Amino acid sequence: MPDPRLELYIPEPRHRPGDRPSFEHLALPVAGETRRPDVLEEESAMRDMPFGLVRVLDEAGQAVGPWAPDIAPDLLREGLRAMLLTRLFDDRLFRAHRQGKTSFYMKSLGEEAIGAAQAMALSAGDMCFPTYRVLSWLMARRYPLIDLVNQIFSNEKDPLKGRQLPILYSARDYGFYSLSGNLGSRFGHAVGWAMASAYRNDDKIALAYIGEGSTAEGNFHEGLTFAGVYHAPCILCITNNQWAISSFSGIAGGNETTFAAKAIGHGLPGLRVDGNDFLAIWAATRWAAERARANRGATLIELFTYRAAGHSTSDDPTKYRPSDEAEAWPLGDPIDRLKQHLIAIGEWDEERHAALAEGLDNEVRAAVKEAEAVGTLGKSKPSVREMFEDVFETPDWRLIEQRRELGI
Amino acid sequence: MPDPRLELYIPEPRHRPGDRPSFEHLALPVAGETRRPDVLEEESAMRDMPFGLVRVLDEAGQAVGPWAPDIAPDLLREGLRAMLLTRLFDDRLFRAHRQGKTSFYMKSLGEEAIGAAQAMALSAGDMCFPTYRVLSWLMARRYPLIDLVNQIFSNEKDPLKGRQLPILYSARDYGFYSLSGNLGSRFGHAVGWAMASAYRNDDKIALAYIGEGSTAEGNFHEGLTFAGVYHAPCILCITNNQWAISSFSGIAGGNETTFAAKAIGHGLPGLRVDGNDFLAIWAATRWAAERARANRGATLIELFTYRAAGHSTSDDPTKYRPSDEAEAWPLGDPIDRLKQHLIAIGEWDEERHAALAEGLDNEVRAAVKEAEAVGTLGKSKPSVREMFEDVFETPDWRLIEQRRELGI
Amino acid sequence: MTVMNMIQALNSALDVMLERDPDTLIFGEDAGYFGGVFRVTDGLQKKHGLKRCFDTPIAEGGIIATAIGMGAYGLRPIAEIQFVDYILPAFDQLVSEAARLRYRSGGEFHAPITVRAPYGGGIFGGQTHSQSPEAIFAHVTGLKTVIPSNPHDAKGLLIASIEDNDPVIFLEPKRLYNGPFDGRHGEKLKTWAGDPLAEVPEGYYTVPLGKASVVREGADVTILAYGTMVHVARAGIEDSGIDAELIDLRSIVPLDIETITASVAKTGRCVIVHEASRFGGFGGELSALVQERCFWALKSPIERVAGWDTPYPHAFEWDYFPGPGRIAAALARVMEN
Amino acid sequence: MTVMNMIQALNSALDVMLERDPDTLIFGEDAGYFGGVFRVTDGLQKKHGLKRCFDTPIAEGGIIATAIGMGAYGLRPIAEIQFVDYILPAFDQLVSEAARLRYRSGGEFHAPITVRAPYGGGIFGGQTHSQSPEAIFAHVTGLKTVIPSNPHDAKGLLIASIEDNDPVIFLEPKRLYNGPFDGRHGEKLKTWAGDPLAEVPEGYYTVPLGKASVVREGADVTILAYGTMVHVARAGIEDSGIDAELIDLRSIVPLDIETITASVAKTGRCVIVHEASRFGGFGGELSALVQERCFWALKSPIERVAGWDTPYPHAFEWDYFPGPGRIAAALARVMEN
Ligand SMILES: Cc1ncc(C[n+]2csc(CCOP(=O)(O)OP(=O)(O)O)c2C)c(N)n1
Ligand SMILES: Cc1ncc(C[n+]2csc(CCOP(=O)(O)OP(=O)(O)O)c2C)c(N)n1
Ligand SMILES: [Mg+2]
Ligand SMILES: [Mg+2]
Repeated sequence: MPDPRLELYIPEPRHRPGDRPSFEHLALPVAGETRRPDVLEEESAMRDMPFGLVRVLDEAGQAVGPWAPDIAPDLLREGLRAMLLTRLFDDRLFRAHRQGKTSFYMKSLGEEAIGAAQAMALSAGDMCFPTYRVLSWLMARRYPLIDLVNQIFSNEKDPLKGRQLPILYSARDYGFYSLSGNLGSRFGHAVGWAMASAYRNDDKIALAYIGEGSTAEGNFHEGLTFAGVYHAPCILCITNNQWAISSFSGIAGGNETTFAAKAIGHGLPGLRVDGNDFLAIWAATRWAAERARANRGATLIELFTYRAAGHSTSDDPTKYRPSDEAEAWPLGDPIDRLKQHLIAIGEWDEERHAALAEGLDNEVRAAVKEAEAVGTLGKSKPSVREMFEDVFETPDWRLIEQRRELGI
Repeated sequence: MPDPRLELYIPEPRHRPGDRPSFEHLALPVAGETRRPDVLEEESAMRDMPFGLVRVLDEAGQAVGPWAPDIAPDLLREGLRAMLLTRLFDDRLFRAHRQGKTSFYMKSLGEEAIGAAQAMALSAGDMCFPTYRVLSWLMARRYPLIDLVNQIFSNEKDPLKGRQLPILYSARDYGFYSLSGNLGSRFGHAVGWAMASAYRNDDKIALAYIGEGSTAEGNFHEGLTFAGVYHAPCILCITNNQWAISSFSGIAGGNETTFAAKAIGHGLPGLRVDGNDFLAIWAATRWAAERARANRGATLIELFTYRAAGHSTSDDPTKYRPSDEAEAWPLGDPIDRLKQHLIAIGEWDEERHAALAEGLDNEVRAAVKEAEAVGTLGKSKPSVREMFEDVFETPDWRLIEQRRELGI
Repeated sequence: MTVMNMIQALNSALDVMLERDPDTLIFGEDAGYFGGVFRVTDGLQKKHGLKRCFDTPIAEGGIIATAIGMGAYGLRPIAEIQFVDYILPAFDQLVSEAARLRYRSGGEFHAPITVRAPYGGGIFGGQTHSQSPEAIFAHVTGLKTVIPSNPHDAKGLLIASIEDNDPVIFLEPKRLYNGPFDGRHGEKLKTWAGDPLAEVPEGYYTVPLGKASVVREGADVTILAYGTMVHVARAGIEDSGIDAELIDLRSIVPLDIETITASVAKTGRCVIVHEASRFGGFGGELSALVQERCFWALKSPIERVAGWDTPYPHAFEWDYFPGPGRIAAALARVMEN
Repeated sequence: MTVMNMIQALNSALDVMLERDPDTLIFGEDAGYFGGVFRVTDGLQKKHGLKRCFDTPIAEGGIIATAIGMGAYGLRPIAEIQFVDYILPAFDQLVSEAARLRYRSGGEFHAPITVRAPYGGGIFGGQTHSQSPEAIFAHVTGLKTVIPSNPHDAKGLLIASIEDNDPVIFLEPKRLYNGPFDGRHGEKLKTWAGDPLAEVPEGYYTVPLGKASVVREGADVTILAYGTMVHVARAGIEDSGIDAELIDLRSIVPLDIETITASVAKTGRCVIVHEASRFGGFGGELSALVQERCFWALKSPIERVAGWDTPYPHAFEWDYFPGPGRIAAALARVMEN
């Protein structure tokens, strides 16, 4: 017997600053390659799906394969608009942070297809349980820009009354559940919400988001367990953007298997989807929604993408990954790809695109201006009374006394 | 589009009190059917394993198939002894509870093969992180019976100094980590312990136990995640005895897939093993241990068995399941099966068996008597000073003052 | 009126609410078919159906997360945690989610959930079936914490908790389930029969949260207690022969500060009793509040009688448990001035 | 001696310990290659190797469970929780496991782990990057809780914590990382340069746990504070013009009760200050202890100055934060008698 000498293994990413980035090792399936099971298929017949990759848009911008959906060009343009608006908004508000107008900001760069496609694939009454990186859901659902900016500036008109960190929105009427800084802790709420809908014999379903890094949290597993046991009508989405602040997806287990494979241990269908492909996301979401509404329970969807920007305004990604890694990402940019498709099918052109971008940028600019007139962080805030409201439905003596002590 | 009407689904067991129990729906593979991959096989080539069932002992008591291990009859007899001792001890101490000698007791009935086979398959320096249902580990490692009984009686000689609920043993020198009432919370300790062993370039591995019901806890998932990411040299065991107090395994997700399948989402090999087959457990444990010591990381093992007794002295299982369900369990009784095998290979007979049982029963009886002479619950206890010790390494002023207040 | 023990009273509260409000539903480990390890949900699944009262996976965090999601949808879920010792895996859900949802969402969402859990010691349950962690809930802004001491209050407070639109932690002193317990552990077990507070209306009624009950009027010293300790304090008063006023707080958030301060203003002395370990326990908050509000009335130091600062030790249950003797001694000490 | 800010001092403590003791190792979210979101572990992986300082999955419960298992094996792990707000998913591991392991195993196993976490407010971090949950740790028998207020103490206390054989929660007031902060948020940012407590020895030294520091001697009133509030209290004293004695507790478990009672016995007045919300906060315990032990010396009610009983509100940071003005007012109030 050889002398066993154990060694502690710590995974490391292939490339660090200074290295030439490459994703060649991934061997991604081409568009159209991964099969589309019947919506009512038994899970046990779909255990290959987590190792495939649902892709619709090919290199030429054509929609190919069994997942290619039938979407009206108007809807596609609507999706393009939501994505573009997200990106322009992100750019301007990120800059607003540099100018001291807000304390914090996070971009969705490269991930705009996800929230947009899913907001459009689901119904008005459905509820998403977001992460901080799905602004495009709100854009697709046409949440007023001014409310976003007021929230980000924590000013007098902040719809969340100055209580939340910027971008941790809540927008009930737009199917967008309250965000919080804690990772993963709302994943199980989506399952409970979906179970409640089933309990009431309603037709609404829930959609939960979680980052690939956050799938390590116990919350994630507990959510999957409840979803599996009670056949909760929901769609459970892992946004695998390959980074969790500075740690690569191998630190979350992504070197060992796919994130979609976590479905198998719960008897759930697991789909792995090109997260930069608007049409693939739309099609997979529709598939899972149809299944859920047919009382066949939850689906886990891994949306494979790349976090093209830094984690947040507090982050500098060049410290831990090659600065040109985003450019090497083989699945491209979601906006470019949808635009290319619309052009390919004769429903769009560069001119209209430029006009759209200009119009949206003006909308953003106008909203920022309007919010600035109310005030930016520290220059304007809601009434301090709001600090003491909504702790409980009705404040108790402690809050009343303390409010008085503060002289308000 | 049909009007979708969601329905909340709540799983229910097939049989309740009064029903005729049956396990026919399980379609268990026969002994020898499930393949044995090479110890160094890639996980991606073993994704069928969680859906098989590693079995060695056939109906006739012969060891068959690729997993049949080469174990000396002496060792098998040693295993039989540990199992039998566990059962006799359980019987007598369960009765001691009825007689008011202790506050609590839990049996391992039907699961005695697990701890015994694994204690023997692993090395002296390895550490198991037990549940309350692996007494047979301690029996196989020859932990003194008198220490067990003193702990159960919480008397003056209780090795845990009166601080713990009966049966929540700790036996470091016997490779048995400290138990606690909290389910699942030590699962990740096993992974950390194993990582520490690897960090130190040691050769020791860890073995963790968890009940199938407790796999729903977030701790379980976090343990698997760390084990997967850092290739921790450990064996992660789920004892699927099909019941968690009154709830059947479907409430833990067992209707949807196997528990071993949870390995796939972490890129770990997952073995499903006949938990009433001493040889199968031994062989699977050896396989996983060899893999771990070769720096190939963790294996998840589901031990499929049946909890033949009530959950604990506080439980009456006839309230929620057919009283004769245990008899219908197709994988039989682990002691009978090993005994049958030893007889079949000419290494045992009824007479020797009866003599062994008698001898062991006398050992148990003697230990109980000796412990009774020290005292049973409430009749004898360690010095009350022990209440204030080991809160910290050195008591602080609070503990010293409080001890004084109590006049000791 | 029927004589009910605490288990029956709680069961009745749940039954009444399942009947009245289709948005209520109950779930927890072993809470469905079996009716809970302490039988509090006994018969409810059979009577109201599988979907109104069911078993859950063993994942306390998942149970609370599910309840919050249901609450956000518009239901009024009632979750059981089998022992409060096992609520800790759900602590993040309670603190970061249930307690904060209304505030952070500007009132868009809230969590009208009730979390029931057997609580406290005195049953030889050892470290993990005996703890009293109320202090860690009390510190969390946005959570309410209720602790009944008798069947009548238990039913009325539980109904009030279920109807409350804020998250409520409802702690059930398990040593009181079958009978009152005054800490004299050597004596014969008492049942609730014959106790006036075991006379429980069969139908709907509430006992409001935040309203303490003056269990015994007295002139010389105020005792603040809740749960099992109300009974133990009564025994301590008997043993001491001192004319103490005994207040059962019933809920620690909201806290009935008026009843407390009025009493101490009158008596000038105060003894605080709880089972939980002393350091950082809720007694500290009570002591601070009384001292801040009644300083000039105080004739002697406020005393705390509590569990020692050790884990809950199995064999030393009665050395650890703050019994009538320790309470009587504290009463005697405060009367020295 | 070198001038270090708090980040550098903590980094130096870790560096010294990695060098001295091969059984120490560090891990946490982003703690490895990147060096931590606050840069406290910067450079340590590069210097000491991948296995001594590495990244973990985002699972705080898993991080603590792993640390406990390593501790049980015989290592001395140092875990980082990125923000103390995110320690709650690990609460069960800390309470039911780390804190109880030695006790319940009769001393067979223990958990010599150190859990570092940035803590407190004042950086516009909103609800989940600003909290001060020390009270919930202080109540847990078996845990120690340490909170430094300056670079010198930070290094010495962290080394002492690592060497301690009990589990230690080490809370780093993040508002102090780059400079002292006295609560005057409108003023120019200060750095640690020039502060005598930023003179930090480069090598090994310890500051013992359980030994408070009298930061300022005074005759009229005792202020008990820790972390950022030590600096804010100093500003409050300045504003008030009152001759207050300021005590920096440094660790709340173990607590230096002798220094506290000696001071209040002398001054006869006490003001307690913390950032955490007031109700059920650690101030309650301090107030109770002082009242119990110094009752006859007290000339006026003990006051608590603390965060309001609300979640930590982003836009209202400075309305919530207990600043020098509120401390000065409390000092003035206690001096009325
Ligand atoms: C419970 C918890 N732990 C840690 C953090 C700190 N944190 C904020 S974002 C983040 C990384 C999340 O990565 P991932 O889940 O992949 O989401 P992404 O940012 O890539 O969208 C971390 C560790 C937190 N917010 N909550
Ligand atoms: C964290 C926690 N939650 C709940 C319990 C109560 N409890 C004790 S045993 C048990 C059932 C465990 O079932 P399983 O994991 O299948 O183990 P088995 O008893 O079948 O061996 C429950 C719910 C507990 N001890 N700890
Ligand atoms: Mg990510
Ligand atoms: Mg079980």
